Amino acid sequence: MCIAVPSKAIKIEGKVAETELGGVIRRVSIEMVPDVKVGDYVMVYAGLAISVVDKEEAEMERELWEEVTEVLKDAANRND
Amino acid sequence: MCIAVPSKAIKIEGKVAETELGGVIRRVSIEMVPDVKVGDYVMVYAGLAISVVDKEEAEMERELWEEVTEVLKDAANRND
Amino acid sequence: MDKVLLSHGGGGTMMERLIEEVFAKTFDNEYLNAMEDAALLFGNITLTTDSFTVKPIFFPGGDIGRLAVCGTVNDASMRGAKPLFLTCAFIIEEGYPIEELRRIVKSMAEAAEEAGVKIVAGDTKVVEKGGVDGIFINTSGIGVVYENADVSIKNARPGDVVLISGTIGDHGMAIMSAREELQFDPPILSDVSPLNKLIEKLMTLGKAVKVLRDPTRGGVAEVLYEISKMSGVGIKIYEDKLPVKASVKSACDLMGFDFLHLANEGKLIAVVDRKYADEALEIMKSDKYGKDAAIIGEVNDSKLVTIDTFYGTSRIIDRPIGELLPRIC
Amino acid sequence: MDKVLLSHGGGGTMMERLIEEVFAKTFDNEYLNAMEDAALLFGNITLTTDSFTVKPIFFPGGDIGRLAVCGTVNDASMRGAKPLFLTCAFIIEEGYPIEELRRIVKSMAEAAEEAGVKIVAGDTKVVEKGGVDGIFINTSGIGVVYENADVSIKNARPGDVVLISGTIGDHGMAIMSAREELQFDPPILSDVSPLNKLIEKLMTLGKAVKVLRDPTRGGVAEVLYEISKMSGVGIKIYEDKLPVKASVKSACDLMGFDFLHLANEGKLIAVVDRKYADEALEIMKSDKYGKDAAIIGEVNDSKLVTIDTFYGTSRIIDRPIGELLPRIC
Amino acid sequence: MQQTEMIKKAKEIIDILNPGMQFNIMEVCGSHTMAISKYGLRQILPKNIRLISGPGCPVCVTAQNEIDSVIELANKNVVIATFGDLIRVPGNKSSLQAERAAGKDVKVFYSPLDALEYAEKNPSKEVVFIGIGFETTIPTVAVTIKEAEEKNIKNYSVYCLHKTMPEALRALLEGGSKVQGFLLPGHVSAITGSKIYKFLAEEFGVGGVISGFEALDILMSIIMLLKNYKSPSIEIQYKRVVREEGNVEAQKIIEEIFEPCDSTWRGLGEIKGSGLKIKDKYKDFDAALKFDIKPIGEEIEIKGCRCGDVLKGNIYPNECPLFGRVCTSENPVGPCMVSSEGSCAAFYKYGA
Amino acid sequence: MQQTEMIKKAKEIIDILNPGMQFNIMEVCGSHTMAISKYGLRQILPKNIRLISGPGCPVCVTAQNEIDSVIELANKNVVIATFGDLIRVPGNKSSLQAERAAGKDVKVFYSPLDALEYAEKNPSKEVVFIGIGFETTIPTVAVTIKEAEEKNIKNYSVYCLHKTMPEALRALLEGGSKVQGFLLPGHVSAITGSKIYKFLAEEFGVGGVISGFEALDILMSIIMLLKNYKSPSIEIQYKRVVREEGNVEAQKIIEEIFEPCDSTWRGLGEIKGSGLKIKDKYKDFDAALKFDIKPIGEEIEIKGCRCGDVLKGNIYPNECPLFGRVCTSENPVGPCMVSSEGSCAAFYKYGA
Ligand code: SF4
Ligand code: SF4
Ligand SMILES: [Mg+2]
Ligand SMILES: [Mg+2]
Ligand SMILES: [Mg+2]
Ligand SMILES: [Mg+2]
Ligand SMILES: [Mg+2]
Ligand SMILES: [Mg+2]
Ligand SMILES: [Mg+2]
Ligand SMILES: [Mg+2]
Ligand SMILES: [Mg+2]
Ligand SMILES: [Mg+2]
Repeated sequence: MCIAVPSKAIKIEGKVAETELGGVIRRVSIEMVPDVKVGDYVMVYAGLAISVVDKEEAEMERELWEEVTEVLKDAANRND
Repeated sequence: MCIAVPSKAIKIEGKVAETELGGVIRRVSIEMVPDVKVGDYVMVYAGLAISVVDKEEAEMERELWEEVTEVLKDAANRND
Repeated sequence: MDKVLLSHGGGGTMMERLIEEVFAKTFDNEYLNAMEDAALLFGNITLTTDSFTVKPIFFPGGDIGRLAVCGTVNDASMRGAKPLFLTCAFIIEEGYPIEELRRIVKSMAEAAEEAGVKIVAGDTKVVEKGGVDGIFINTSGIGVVYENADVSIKNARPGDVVLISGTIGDHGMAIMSAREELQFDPPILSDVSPLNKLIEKLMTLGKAVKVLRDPTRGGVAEVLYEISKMSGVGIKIYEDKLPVKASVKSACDLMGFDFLHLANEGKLIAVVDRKYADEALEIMKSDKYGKDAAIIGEVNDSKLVTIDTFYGTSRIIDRPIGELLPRIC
Repeated sequence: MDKVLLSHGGGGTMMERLIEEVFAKTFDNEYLNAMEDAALLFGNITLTTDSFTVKPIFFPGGDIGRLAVCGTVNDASMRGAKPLFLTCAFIIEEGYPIEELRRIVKSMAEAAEEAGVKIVAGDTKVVEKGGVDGIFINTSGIGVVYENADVSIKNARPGDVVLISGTIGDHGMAIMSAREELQFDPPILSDVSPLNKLIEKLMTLGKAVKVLRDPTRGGVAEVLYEISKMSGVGIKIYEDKLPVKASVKSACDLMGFDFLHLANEGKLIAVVDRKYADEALEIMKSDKYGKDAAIIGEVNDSKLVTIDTFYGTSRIIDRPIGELLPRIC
Repeated sequence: MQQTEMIKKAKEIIDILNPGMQFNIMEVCGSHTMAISKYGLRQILPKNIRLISGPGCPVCVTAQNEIDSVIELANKNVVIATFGDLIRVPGNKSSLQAERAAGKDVKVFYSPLDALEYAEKNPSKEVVFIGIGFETTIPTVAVTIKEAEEKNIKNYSVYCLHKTMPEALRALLEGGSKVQGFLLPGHVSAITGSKIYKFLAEEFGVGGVISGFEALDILMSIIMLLKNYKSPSIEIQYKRVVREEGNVEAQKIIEEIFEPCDSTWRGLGEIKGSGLKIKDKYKDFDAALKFDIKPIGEEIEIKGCRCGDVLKGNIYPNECPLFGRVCTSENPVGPCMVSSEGSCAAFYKYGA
Repeated sequence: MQQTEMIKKAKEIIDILNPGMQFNIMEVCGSHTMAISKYGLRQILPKNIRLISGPGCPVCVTAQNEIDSVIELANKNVVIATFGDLIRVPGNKSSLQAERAAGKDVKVFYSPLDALEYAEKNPSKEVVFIGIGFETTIPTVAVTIKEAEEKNIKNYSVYCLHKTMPEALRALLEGGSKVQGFLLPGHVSAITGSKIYKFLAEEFGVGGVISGFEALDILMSIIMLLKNYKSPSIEIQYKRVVREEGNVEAQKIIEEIFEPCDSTWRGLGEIKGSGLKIKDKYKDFDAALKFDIKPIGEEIEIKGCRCGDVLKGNIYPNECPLFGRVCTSENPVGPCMVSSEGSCAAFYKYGA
């Protein structure tokens, strides 16, 4: 239901951040993500940042992927 | 300063008359010419009838013309 | 001149100036500079365009659709050409009733059928509510010049005669009557008609037909001025020869208009070699759209556009400025 | 369907239905029914028309004047023709600044100069304040088909390849950015350009060029559907081969648009005989307006318009309905 | 007799009656000015009989600063309701035409009664009718004020710039205009009657004929002037429309609504008692009070424009150095050119 | 690893994990529905693993009579400020698109914040924002109400048709939906956190994974569902965005402004506590009170439309008899077709 896209906060002025995504500059409200810092990625939904993207977790997701592919390896082995 | 044209009153309803001029039908105020009757010609100016055309006088004007042409005749005679 | 005024679009001196200063100077080419109703391409193809913004969209005697077809059929014919193909482009306001659109399109199809032309390309734009008032239509038209024809706004010569194909000012007054809530009895109907069949017959006179022009915006007066200017001649018309309906004249008196300034959409002014004047008149009168045709004037070398009045006097014809305004003085 | 909606003018299924039900059925003739960008007359003359109502009138990368010339130059070329002559008709709102009008006219003249076409006939209407939003321009155009050309929306055949002359959606996004106050760094400019020189070179491939179409309203998706329908074929494109600017893609993600629905005003889709695909690509790339050209798909006999996704899957391409609306879900 | 034949006769009579000396006839009314040009009547008259145009075009005599104040009013979020005549008249900086193009609500009405009806139908809009014109126009406007009061229409008012004729004629003659006779306005006189002109003959020894607007009316009136100029009097040629006593009903309503005030005429300057203002009793309908508007500042002359001399009958329009060069119908410099019945416009349009 | 290669790998894993039996995964969120269709993910899955769409398209679940009440509001001389999504949705008699064409003031905004700014700049207009959507949308709207109060903007209000997710899922499962796992909405959960879904596993024994919206996110989530379906739990795949506790700030502002109420969901009927209304403290910003509007009459089903069954996951869109024949994107019969993320629209547009 909710088209939200990650954008990079490039400037912060009070309750508003200027964000950038592939060259698109938007001013968004950061009232709901008060801890956001310049350089962070935020998920923007209808003009409001609803979440700061967690870089470590993003990394972890990739790791999770690697981990899951182990299943494949295991299974392949099992089939041997 | 004042483009007024004669129109024929074809219907009278209270303060308003329907007038006709060469096929043009207009509703005009007859407040200033309370005595107007259907069939009369009125001079209409900016939506208001300002005068009822006097048929006799119109006739007289023609007579005046005839009379004036007498001047011409006289003069012509004088020149003879 | 810093803003576009209604008068700039009214046909007349203001419009002439706008076109000369803004468009002609910038686009500057031999075709456009000819100031003809239609450009002449490839030696014998005519091309013309007009947008139609008439209000009301349905008016006594016609509608914007018939007008859009006839207007361009007529312009495409005015070099002595047979119109063949039209394009039509609609600009429609969001919310416009489709039923009315259907009526307009049907009316266009009928007019095209009557004129024997085909609508071969189209375009439809819808703009948001308030972005346009109802519906506007552009038509462009293509014709093929008749053999042995040489018709141009530049061809009038002293001695030629001036004809009109019928009564003056009917379209302009029909529109006015609808807008100003003037009533007519009988009603005044727009003359909007395709004149190409009449022109086809007229063109049997070949090069004797010098100028053809439809007196639309700016009316008969403006066309006479254009011919005078582009041919470098004078024109004199006769007040007592002008065909005009009594009701149109009355309404003009009432509102302070000159019927020579009123638009016509089914009439043409022709300048014809004097030797063929009567023949041209006969041809016109034989056509359903030329019954009231008349010889109304002659070309001279005065460079002025004048009228011989009812009173045996002569005066310059009032050239339209632009917007027609009812007035009291 | 009782009122005209914005969606009826947006390019897509609603518009197709309006055109079929209201216009095509009534005007019904072989030229119009061909549903080409331009009608083919006298065997080798193309004729096309378009009205331009773009808002804002001056947009990043162009203005309504350049658009009006390029749009019609391009349409007139899309049968494999060399465009030669344009008409232009202005509808102007009372009060419109003459200085802006001059800028627009100048921009038209420059675009015409660049394309090597002449504006040979014109028309100017002024409507009262509020009767139109600023300025609308209609242009109609005439071209002459190159020798040995046979280009038609009906000519795509299974096995042919589909090319596009450059990045997708630049015009639509430039307009959107101006309207929705989206900022881009660097700014997205409209691609509005005349493609006739590119087409002239392409036409050296003769009959190998099967279809040419500029993906304006309705975008690339709509053109593919039109080709599919009129040629009775299927088309498959490759998601990973589509040239599209990152910023256009990002903005589409942000607002929920499909860039295949965005209008282009300086791009063409070409369907070319597979044997000449690389040659056609080279020709495009050698032109200043074809640097980002790509082979994006192929014609098949599926009758469907599909896309091979990044994910190794295939799906039907979403056909535009009409109005593009930013959305949140 | 055919009209053309009658005209020919009239010419012969005029030639016979021609007094030989320069004989200036001032047509006071702009409609006479236009008719004379349109019919080409000057061509019928001998050279020494000159028809000169007086101050009878309401647009022409409207002062520059009056126009400016109308423009100011247009900026007050009201609907300016006006006769078409006023649309193109330039003030110091703008015209109603330009204001309308800039988005101001300016509507042309054929009749003030239509403007009142419009106000009634659009109660959320403030409609101000611009009252220009002389005695013919005044009752029409008066009727709307009366009716607005009766119907309790609160969103209609009149910006009153009306002027009255006799005082201006007096000012002209006091200023030394060389006029041998007046062609007096037919429709103004239908309202006022003929008595208001008595002073012309009695005090200044200049005769006048109240004339109709047909070619023959005008020629007949000229003939009457020529016949009687030695024993000057005020006569009525246009008897079918004009009574000696005028239209008493109309006089009554004028008096009911308006009272005299001083007024500035372009070219003639301020003339005592030559204007009208709305009486206190009807002050709710006085746009001047309602919107606190009045002619702004001093009347500024337009450089080079000789409207004043034209209006006084001192020169013919084509004797103005700007005529036809800088000052044309499309780009009028002075009001005598912009008004469709201004004498400069008549000369420009019709060649004389 | 390249994305395509990763996809290929995912497919292999899914094949390996395939439990063999019919395995229904309900994607609750409309954006997942669209993503799945757009990426063509069904082609990757084995036949027995079915992706079915749940009630997570805010337009689709908006009741017919709610739409009607919005149309009624449009007739009250206000500016209807709305997300683009709502424009084409037909009520019983009309749509906002048709009302706009008829001259009503309907404006599309990308963000409620933009609508508030518009209201601030146009104090003479009454601006009503139509609040549709779930927990993702609600804080955005809440922020505007808070700001309107702080800035004392009197001409802005919200017509609140918001719905909340957990109650609907409960109702579905209580209604007996046969679902083996849930693909839980990523962005709703960014606000709510994962705890609100606990009951799915605990009470109904159905697991769920909160998923991102990339193709790989979705496939990964499916893999997670397949791996763990025997010991159902609520997991987060989309950890980069979703925290277990959700967005506490957003939860606070929701609670500040809104309180739960009952709400009617199309196809699901009335669900206790599944809607939100504006608290009394902020009643000045409640358009329902300000304009005395509420959903009109009984909820009328659209004849033949099987949106209800589609939303419950009982049938695929192409099993509805109207699908693709009477009901198309251009002429949608039901809301699942009109919403750009409705499951019927997704099937129609993308073929699956
Ligand atoms: S010609 Fe123009 S400038 Fe000269 S007096 Fe007449 S209006 Fe004034
Ligand atoms: S296809 Fe249309 S009618 Fe059928 S369920 Fe979907 S929305 Fe309803
Ligand atoms: Mg033309
Ligand atoms: Mg024309
Ligand atoms: Mg088009
Ligand atoms: Mg409108
Ligand atoms: Mg013409
Ligand atoms: Mg076209
Ligand atoms: Mg086009
Ligand atoms: Mg034209
Ligand atoms: Mg506008
Ligand atoms: Mg095209």
